[in-house]
Amino acid sequence: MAALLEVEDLRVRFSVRSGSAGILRLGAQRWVDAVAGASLTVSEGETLAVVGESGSGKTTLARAIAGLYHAQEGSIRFQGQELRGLAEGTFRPLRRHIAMMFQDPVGSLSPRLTVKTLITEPYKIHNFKDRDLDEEAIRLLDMVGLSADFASRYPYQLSGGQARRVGVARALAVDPKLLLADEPTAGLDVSVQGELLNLLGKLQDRLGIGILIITHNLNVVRHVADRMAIMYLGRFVEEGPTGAVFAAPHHPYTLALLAANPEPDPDAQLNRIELVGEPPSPLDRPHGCEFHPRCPFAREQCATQTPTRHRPTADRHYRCHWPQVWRR
Amino acid sequence: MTYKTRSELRVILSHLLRDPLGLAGLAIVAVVAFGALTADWITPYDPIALNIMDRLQGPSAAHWIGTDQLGRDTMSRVIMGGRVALEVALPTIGGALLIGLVLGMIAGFGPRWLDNLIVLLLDTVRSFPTVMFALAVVALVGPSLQTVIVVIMVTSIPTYGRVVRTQTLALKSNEFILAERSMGASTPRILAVHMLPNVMGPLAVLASMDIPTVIALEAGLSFLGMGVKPPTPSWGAILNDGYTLVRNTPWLVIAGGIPLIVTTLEFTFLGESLRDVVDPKLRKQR
Amino acid sequence: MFGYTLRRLSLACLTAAVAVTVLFVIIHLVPGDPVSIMLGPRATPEMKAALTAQMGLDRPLPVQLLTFFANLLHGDLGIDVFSGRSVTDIVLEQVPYTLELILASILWSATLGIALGCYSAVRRNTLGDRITAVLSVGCIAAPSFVVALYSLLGFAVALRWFPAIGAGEPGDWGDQLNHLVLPSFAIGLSWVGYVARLARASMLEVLGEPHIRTARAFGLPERWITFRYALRIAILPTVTVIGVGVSFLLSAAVFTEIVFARPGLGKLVIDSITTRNYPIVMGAVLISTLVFVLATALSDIVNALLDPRVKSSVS
Amino acid sequence: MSTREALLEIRDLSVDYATAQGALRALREVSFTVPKERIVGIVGESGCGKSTLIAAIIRLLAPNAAIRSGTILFQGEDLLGNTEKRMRELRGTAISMVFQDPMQAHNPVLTVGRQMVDIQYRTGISGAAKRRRAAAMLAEVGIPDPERHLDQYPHEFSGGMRQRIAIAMALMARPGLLIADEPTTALDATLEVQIIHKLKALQTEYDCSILFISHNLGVIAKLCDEVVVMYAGEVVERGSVRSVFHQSIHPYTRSLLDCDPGRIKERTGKLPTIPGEIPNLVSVPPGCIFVERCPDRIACCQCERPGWHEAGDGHGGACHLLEGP
Repeated sequence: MAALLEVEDLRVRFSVRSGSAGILRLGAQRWVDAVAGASLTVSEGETLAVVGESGSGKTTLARAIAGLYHAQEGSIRFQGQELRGLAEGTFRPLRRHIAMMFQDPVGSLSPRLTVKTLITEPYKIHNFKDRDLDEEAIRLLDMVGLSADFASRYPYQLSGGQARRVGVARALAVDPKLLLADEPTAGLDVSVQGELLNLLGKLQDRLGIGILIITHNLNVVRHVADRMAIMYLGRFVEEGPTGAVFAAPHHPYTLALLAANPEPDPDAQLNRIELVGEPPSPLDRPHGCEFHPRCPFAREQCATQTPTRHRPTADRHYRCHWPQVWRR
Repeated sequence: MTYKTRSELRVILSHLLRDPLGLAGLAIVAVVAFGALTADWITPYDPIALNIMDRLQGPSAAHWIGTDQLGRDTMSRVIMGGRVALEVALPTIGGALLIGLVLGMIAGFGPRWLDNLIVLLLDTVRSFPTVMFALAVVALVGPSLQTVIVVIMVTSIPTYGRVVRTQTLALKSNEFILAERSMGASTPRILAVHMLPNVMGPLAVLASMDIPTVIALEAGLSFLGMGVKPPTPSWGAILNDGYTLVRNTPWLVIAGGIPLIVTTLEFTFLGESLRDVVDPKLRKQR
Repeated sequence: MFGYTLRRLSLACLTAAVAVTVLFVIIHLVPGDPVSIMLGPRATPEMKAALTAQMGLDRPLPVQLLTFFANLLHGDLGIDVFSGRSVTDIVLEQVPYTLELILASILWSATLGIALGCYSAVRRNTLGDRITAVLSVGCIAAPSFVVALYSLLGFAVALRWFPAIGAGEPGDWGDQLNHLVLPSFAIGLSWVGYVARLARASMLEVLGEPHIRTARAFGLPERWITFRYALRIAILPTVTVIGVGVSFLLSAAVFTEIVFARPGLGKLVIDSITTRNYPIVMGAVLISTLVFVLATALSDIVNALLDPRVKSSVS
Repeated sequence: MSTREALLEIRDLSVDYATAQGALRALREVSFTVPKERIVGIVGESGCGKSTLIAAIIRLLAPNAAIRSGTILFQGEDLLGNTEKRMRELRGTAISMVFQDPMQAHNPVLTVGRQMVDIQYRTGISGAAKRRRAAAMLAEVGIPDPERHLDQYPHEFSGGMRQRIAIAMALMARPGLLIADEPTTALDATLEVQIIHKLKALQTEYDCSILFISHNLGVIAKLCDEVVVMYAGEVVERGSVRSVFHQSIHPYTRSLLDCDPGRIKERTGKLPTIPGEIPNLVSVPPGCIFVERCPDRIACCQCERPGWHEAGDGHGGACHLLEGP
């Protein structure tokens, strides 16, 4: 499989100012690395899940790939072409190949446009003059399993699940090659989120697109992702094939996340591992291994030395001084 | 469930018709607008024709609300005054709204330094007390309709500019705008198709609430003799005539004041009612 | 907090400096020549030239602006050609009258407005709320100079309850207060409505916030919830608006001072326009601009004092 | 259910909301019991009436809500018949609440200490003593250096910390019943575990009952002793957690458990779902409320509302399929 998207050592930095921004900026300016050197690849027809908790930088990563945030360092290659630092004018034609879905199903739809206008907007933006928009609208709605009479509705007349489907229809309108999906199941009930995941899977089989899913929900990851990467404080601490990571996590944080994901079974036995404290702020990164203040297995070395990337097999890696193979 | 998609205008109209105060506002505003449009035909006398023989007459069948110290028919002057009020209010607010819209959008969507610059400029102009500033300009160029329009317009721009900027900034980081950008929509397209419709609602409300303020300002300046030039009839000028002659002709003070108060009141009611429709928070509940 | 105050004040200085510059430039761009205005239609070219030179108007604009600023820093706005007194002195003499009028108006109207707003919010959708709403809107719409005129005719001329003109005997507090009643009523009336509407809206918003539900779930007395828990937050936007509203009140004060023949900045400006005394007009506009800039800065600082979220974002 | 003494007993509670379209029947004949010193979970998806239910228990319903029928007995006292004054006495002392969004649950302009002192206004102790108790309570929920934290404002704490503060405040008066409304939904998974463990530990220590509302089946399974399953304003099944999760008797419960991807260990391209949507509660259909989405429906489900059927040991459900032959 050819690599569709290759991200290397990406760094996205925001300036944080104490005090309200104004013309007189007497407050001290500080920089925070929301994404601090992240690398990943997505191949055609493959799904990669980026898993992390709030503040881990996963949304920033997706938005930087989509060119919505400026990345200071590293590279983003799409089909071999460097995207980072591309002028908006050069980037624009490429955008039809990279579709993005946002967290809020209803809020990511322009509120004063009808569903038909919304899903056929990509044709107008990318100048597909030969298309019959009415026909396309019906085709797209059918593709995501909505009836044609949804075309005249406004976003506020849609349920979360329906709005999500409209979002998928719009994202796939101009046949993108890569789909960036930021928390695609956020705000959906369990009974509905399956529908969306099934739909995404079906469309991926049919269209062969690469998907990057950003999520905090490990249950979702298991069913949609070929590979998964765990993000902590803007860096990946572990990556590997989904099945292998679930079966035998190497990094204690991965293990903690898996343990923190209770199954709906009162008798289920878990490798109980509970983290202490809360995630540190990226403004104030711990020394050594950044996870050590919360790690139940931390030793002296962890506080001083930054762990390097280990590759036990060709398709896995992790950053930990004391990796253990946890059998679940 | 079936959804009827009604046009925005019909939603607003049907709301206004159900709200008694909004309806009253709409009616009076219509009357004033009608009077202003047809003033040339419906005024019983020439509002500026002098007729010293008939000066300071009380209400009668010939002159319903009497005449002033120069014998001009007060009724005709009041009707014409409505036209002057709107002649000042509409271009003033239209201009301020347009300039404010452009500046606010540039500030909200443009680079940080431009935003800072525009905000500083708006804050500066906002800090001129309107009437004081108007008086300073009038002192230089003399009173006239144009002066009043330009001065009030300039001092009104910051209000609109700031509202548009705040709205634009809030919308800019909204997911639907990010979604448009990720699809490759150009900045002009985002501004025109996605920002403008969402900014216009609150702006229209602000403008309709501003009309009474501007009408009152014009009348106030004319009352001071710093607004429209005599003999142009303005409600403020009629009030001033009445003020100086209050002992002989109390009807003049009433004739100038009542239409002014009623008009500003009804415009305000209309604006309040409009806000109830446009305000998204209230709208969700319906 | 200290840092915030300092920053806000320096921003105010910057705004004031830019405002003065813009004002200066606008005035010079406007067609119309202060010298001709001051001298009147019968002035000879020699007289004009002399006055132009005396006022420094023959020099290039940037130089004029710099001189102007240099003088301004010393509090020097020039010498009044008619009385020979310093313009600054003449203007500053009038400032207390206008300030006391504005403060009195704010005081009574904001107090009443906030009280009405709270009442309306707590008793929302009752008859009392609706009546308050209609009255507030009515108040907002009433142009202040018409209110001034009608209250002068009604309460001073016809009923003789209050004095009609002037600011009262200097030194006689009771008399001065008596003279303040009608003018501050005229200025404050529309402000009452405005503040009431605003206070009601923000109070309703705060009362709908989750933390109020928390307070109720702990059984706190409703009176505490209204005043200690909700009003403290709801008052913040009102404070900001009052700061910005000083501009509006300054405008209203001009009309009111004329109607009641009260000394003050407004009356000074109008009198100076009639006597073609242009430097005084400029001086008064300038001072009132500075008053306004200071007022907004003050309201922001008060806001920061009342809202810990602002403070901590600074420190 | 269990044979323990009931602390809270809800019988046939029905609540309507007045809407422009007509009365929305948000809760219909809801009945269940919270026994003393037990944790009862309420599980259901959006629109099932969880929030209305707890608002009805503490009598803080929205102004357009009306209680149509039912009784809520708390320690034998009928809450619905109580005066507002009596309710206020109970709130925060006998019944307290922890809310969903920790970021907005506290007053932003008052210090945490002030808010914790305020809620003790009914106790006759001195201000300094109230403060000491507040600090002790913060220490109890695992907040280090409580004395200093009392003088901080809510925005200076992280989400997890604020939820701990909320729990400290709720338990301060040693209430008999703690109602927790999705207290961990807004938190990250690793923090969720911490809070769940803390709640369980405190429940044993304080001997209180907890009514725990959640849409997360996993959390309910870990924390609760008993569970009430709600769908579209009705209780469809209730019983001990073990029997409900292992031997569900209502098709909705089964479907809901099937949908949870956490249950399915193998990767599948076809996750189970519950097709269809919640019925419009303004015009409640005459038959079973779940019929339109039910995989096992039979003829009588369309027209007749199912009655309650006990399956033994306090486990029961509302389904026609449970009727004997």
